Amino acid sequence: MDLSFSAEEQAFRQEVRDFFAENLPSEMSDVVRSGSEMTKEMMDRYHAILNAKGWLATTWAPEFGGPGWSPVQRHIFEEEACRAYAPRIVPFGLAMLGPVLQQFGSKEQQDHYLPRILSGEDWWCQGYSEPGAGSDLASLKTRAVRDGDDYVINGQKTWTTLGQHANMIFCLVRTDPDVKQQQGISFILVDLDTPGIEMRPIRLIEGGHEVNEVFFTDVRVPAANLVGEENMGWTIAKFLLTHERTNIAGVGFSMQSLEEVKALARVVKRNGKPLSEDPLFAARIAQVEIDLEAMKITNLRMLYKAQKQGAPGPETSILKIKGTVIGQELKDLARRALGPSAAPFPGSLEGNLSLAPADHANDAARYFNNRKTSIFGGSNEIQRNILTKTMLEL
Amino acid sequence: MDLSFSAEEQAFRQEVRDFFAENLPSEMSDVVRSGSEMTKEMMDRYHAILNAKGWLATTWAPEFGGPGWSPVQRHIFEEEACRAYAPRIVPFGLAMLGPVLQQFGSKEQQDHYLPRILSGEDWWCQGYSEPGAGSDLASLKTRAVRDGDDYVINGQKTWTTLGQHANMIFCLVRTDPDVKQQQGISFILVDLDTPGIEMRPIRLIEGGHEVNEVFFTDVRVPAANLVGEENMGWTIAKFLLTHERTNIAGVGFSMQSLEEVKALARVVKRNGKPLSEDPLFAARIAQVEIDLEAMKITNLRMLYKAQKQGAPGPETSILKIKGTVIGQELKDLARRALGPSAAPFPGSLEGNLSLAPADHANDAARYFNNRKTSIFGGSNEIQRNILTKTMLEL
Amino acid sequence: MDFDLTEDRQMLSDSLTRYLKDKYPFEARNKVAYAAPYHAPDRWAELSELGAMFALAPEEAGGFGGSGFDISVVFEAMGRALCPEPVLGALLASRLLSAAGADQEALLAGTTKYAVGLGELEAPYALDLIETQARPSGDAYVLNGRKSAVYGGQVADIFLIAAKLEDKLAVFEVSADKASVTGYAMMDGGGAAEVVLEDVPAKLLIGDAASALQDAVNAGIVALCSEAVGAMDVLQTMTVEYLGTRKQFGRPIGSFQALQHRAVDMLTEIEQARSITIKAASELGGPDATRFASMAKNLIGRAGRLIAEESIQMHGGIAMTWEYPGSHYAKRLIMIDHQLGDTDFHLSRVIAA
Amino acid sequence: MDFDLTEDRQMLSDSLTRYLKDKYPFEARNKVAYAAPYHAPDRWAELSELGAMFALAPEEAGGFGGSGFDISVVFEAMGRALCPEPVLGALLASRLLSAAGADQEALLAGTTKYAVGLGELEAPYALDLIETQARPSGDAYVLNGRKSAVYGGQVADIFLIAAKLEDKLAVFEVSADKASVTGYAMMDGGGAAEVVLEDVPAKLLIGDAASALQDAVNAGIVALCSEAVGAMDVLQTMTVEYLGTRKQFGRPIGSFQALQHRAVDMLTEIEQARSITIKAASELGGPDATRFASMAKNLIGRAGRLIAEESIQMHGGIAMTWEYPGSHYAKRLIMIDHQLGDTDFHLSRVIAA
Repeated sequence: MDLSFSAEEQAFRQEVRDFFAENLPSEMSDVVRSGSEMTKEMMDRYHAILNAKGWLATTWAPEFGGPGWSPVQRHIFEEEACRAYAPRIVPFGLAMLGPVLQQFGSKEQQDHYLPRILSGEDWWCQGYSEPGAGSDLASLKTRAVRDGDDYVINGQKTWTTLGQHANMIFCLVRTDPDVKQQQGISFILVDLDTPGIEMRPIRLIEGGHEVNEVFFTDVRVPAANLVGEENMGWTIAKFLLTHERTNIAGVGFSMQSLEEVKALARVVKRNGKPLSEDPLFAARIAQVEIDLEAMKITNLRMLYKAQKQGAPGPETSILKIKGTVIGQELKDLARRALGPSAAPFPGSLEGNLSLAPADHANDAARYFNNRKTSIFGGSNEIQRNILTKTMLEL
Repeated sequence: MDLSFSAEEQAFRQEVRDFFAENLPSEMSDVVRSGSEMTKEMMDRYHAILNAKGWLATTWAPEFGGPGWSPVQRHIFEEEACRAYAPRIVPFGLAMLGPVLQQFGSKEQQDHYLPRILSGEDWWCQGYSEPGAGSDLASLKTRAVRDGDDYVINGQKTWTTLGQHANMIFCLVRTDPDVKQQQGISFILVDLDTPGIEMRPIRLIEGGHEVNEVFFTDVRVPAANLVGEENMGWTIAKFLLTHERTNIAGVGFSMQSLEEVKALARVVKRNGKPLSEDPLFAARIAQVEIDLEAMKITNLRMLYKAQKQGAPGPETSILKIKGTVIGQELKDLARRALGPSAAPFPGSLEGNLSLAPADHANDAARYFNNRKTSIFGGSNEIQRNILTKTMLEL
Repeated sequence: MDFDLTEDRQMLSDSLTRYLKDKYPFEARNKVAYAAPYHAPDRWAELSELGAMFALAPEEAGGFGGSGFDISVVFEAMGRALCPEPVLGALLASRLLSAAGADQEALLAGTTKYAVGLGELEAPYALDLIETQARPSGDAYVLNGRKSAVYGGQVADIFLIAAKLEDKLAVFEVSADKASVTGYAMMDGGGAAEVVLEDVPAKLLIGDAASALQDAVNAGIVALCSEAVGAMDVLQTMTVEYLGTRKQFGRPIGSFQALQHRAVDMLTEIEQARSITIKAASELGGPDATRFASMAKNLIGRAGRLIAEESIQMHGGIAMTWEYPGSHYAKRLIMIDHQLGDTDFHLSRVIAA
Repeated sequence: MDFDLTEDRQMLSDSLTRYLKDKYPFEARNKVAYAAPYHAPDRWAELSELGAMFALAPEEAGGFGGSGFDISVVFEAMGRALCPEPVLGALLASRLLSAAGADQEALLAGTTKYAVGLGELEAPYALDLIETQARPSGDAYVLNGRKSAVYGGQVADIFLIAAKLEDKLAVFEVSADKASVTGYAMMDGGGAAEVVLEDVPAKLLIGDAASALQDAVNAGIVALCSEAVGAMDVLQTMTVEYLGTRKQFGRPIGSFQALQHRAVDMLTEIEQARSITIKAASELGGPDATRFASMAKNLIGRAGRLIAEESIQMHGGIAMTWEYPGSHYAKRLIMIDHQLGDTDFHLSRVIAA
């Protein structure tokens, strides 16, 4: 048992910390801090900063341009990125498609697409969920029918995050309707400029535009855009799910939130004293702080195990469940701390009066938006089902 | 909308209150207050006190010796009994079998048994649950086979509360194994002196003896002891369940517990101050006090509805769930309030030192014993299933 | 003991419910709720005609109600429809005008809009920490201070302002055009305002107003709790309907027991919320009004969060969208906890009492 | 970073686990746990031979361990077996003797039993409120006061007593036969004692003992948390097994999703409990030891209650019986919250830090 990081790991942490201190533009961390929306231009610029350092594609193999980091190094990088209030990397090309292509893609696909992800030429989005296929992803209905050298795609995808910025989408499509659900699915790459595709915004509960619906009507996609074999899409989806699980606990983000809530509670007044001195509110903060301290160790334990075993196990579902609960609790505390000052709908305040302390005008919106975390990426109910089968064996 | 009791009801409350003040021996309320066990002699004596006043069988029709009270009067009586720290009436003969015999019993059964319940000649216990039939009561296996003028009973009952004091037991038995489970069950009365019956104590988690197992080996019971028709036991069981639901919320007991916890928190010291001034503990008390205030009204609302409709509806399951949760929370607070003084196993303290304030030496034991309330009488999970079907219609 | 509405109240409830359903279908509601002035002036007059405001005041003040149960009926209907009209401000003002024995015909008739300035940035909930100052000036007074989250303040004609006059808490009447008013839409729709008072002329309404203000807050709490109960009922119905129709893995998700049991827990808390609201309504105006108002607001805060969060979770993605009505009910339930004292504030008051 | 046990600790864990399984089968355990002297003298010597006590002290004090992880290994094994032996008292004493640089061979060898008097009736957890008084008397001292819930006190040969010496907190050695000792069985088995000191002669062990006492408490907390984790693991296994085998309505109750999801939540909290215990163990002796000990004890208190209550509920009646081992694990988990500071006490300390 030894919870400390090695000298090398500590040196690496310092290197990352210095890098962010020197290279992260303050207008980016300001946006992160205030919870407002990133522009596409800003995201592209942030990606370019990391790419110049060779730190953009943290999970890629070195031969494709990854930094060759261990899981622990990636963990340290994530922690430091959060500490610096760096933006989140847009994961669809970098964290999701990249590893898929490296594992399942053809040489041509790798040569063509991977560099374009790093350079920012392609902005990818994800075509997985459908209106009738959410938790039950395998029931997806979007059809791809082989026709000569093309597939013809018809159907609808939804919850496509940041699709409004994307020029490419990777999709799960049904290529064989006559076999067991999981066996008739393929993974295919689609240029969003192809005729027959329409993208419509979905406005979220708090008013933001972050996700989209994508409609496919007789969309012709070259068969060369298939990744892997026809009907092996489910295998790829499961591989991707495992990859998505790095940093699933969101510990770094929760540490950010905790610091923000503590700072907020020190400036907000309640009953003539700072809210941080209110025994009930202080207890709420301390409670979640303790849970987060435990979660840090739970996260490291599973990271350690994954590093030993080569891949994360089903127990990472614990990280998803508890990690989102902690994150949501912290957003809840920020919202509560503001009291009536949380009321204004963002952007509606006429004039230049502000109710909330700096960087907290969006806290209610962030609370509502954050409810998504226990729903997407396999809802917490699905995670409990997984744990029931794998860990409890019931 | 009017939450107040009528002048008649208020006068009735005063009458009950005066009655307890004048007639309840203080040694009985002392035992209730301290949470120690009632002796059989004491219970018999308490029943006799109520019987002399005509207030023993509160749910019985006047022609059988009941006081002819409305549900609201019964509610007031229960509240006042709790307020006076009166013992709980042993329900098996009075609240359970009595109404069953009045509804389903023969004239002979009524004439014979009902007076003996009032007089205390018979002490009844209940033979419902079996080791394999708890929540799923209808799967019970104890067999009763007709043989001439007798039934011959073989099988095992369990969780028979206060069976050690009883001379009679009413049982659900299987009389037809070849039909749908619910249809082959009968309700039968058995004298515990009949050869072939063995009662064994079950020791509970906290060390007390409150429930028993009852074994039946070739026990011959006169067919005249059948209540109602053969195979109509399930109908009777359901009728009885509805009757059992009066006072299911346990509001009076929770009000007792709340007062006890508040008093305890005022005398226990923590951090140099009374525990009642500790903001976290005070918040815990206030929280459950609020829930209890709401529960009082929820209880009255359902009482009102039951009075209008003639019978309680499925929503009384809400009373069971929330009522037990509140009661358990209060027992939990008492246990917590004691800190290390909750540690001694009752009766084990050598000498005459006491750790806990008067009447609180059994608080940890009471906390553990009280866990039963969310399990018995249809576990809270079963209540949720009932509400799912009846109220949510899912 | 009687848990049924009187015939009159039942009629008011029915006609309001019908009216709101008719005039505030979901998309129309959102349009009104989020575009300045964050309410519909035409509807305001109609609501008054239907008696919504008259029900808030007792007969001696020109109304036909004014009890806790009258307030409940109006606001529960508003909650069911997510009605964004600034009736809360009217209620608070009506209580103060009644306490002052002042005329409130224009308020009840809907021709003059009132809003009440209570909380301040550093004293959002506790009346005894109010710092806005009043001082005599000739025959009248001038006020200095800032009132935060003044509900309905974005369209008010007259503000009633709680301010310190020497060592007492008093209530003043201020013409809206004399104050600096910054309106905004609320997170959950409807409007409020920040009201900045710099040497603003004011008329004294109540000189020693501590108990009148507390009564107004108590009435406001009964209103908000009733609104919450109305919104909870609708959201629960929507959730249970969704559970019954949405299919995943080849079956309605409502057939999954884990969701069933959680839906039952929602039901249980809604019944508790309804109960404590009835209790607070019945005590309004009496000696224990403040205590039971605090109990109610605390329970509503907890239950509201549970119902909002669980309904979103059980719906899944759809409840995260602006388009789905349920998301707006969930928002309202959460944001009610930010009005007139939150879960913790009221818990502390129950403890201190 | 390494989350595996060292080979030595793994061996100790294995041998202790084997030994306790062998010597404390469930019925034998209960017999020992609830009949005076509430432990088995023979087992005590054997535990020492196995190294259970030597693992608690560092090499310089004659042991072979003494770190947080050593303590964890011993107590986790005890927790799995619900071992009622008074090792906690030995641990607390060993920390104090180490701090004093005093000889502790007899303690580690199991030939002399020590217990530590810390809490008092009116100051059960907070060291700074201790009121037991010491005053000089000739070459030595005399003590007056009463120590409550002295774990293992019912069989101790020597007490180490925390007492005020003028304005400082000091630790004294008291021969058990000089004090008035009232032993009892604990709710969850094992023994403790009330120790009344009336002009009892005492030997000064540490003159300025505040930090040594806090270190002993921190070590005790690591021990109790580890014991809890061991007990949780067993209880969770029992519960899941029961869910898989108990049938109602024609199917294993573990096929009901509502129970499955709750069992998963138990699993989650156990992993969190394990994590915070590892953290507290790793910090023991360091500058943040007290803070992380408090965090651990708070989380263990909450998780322990959840696991105990949920395991009882999911078992149904059987877990309410004395005969079923699970009920005793549940009792232990609840009662651990009554030792060395409960959920709320430690939360307050985290807030105050």
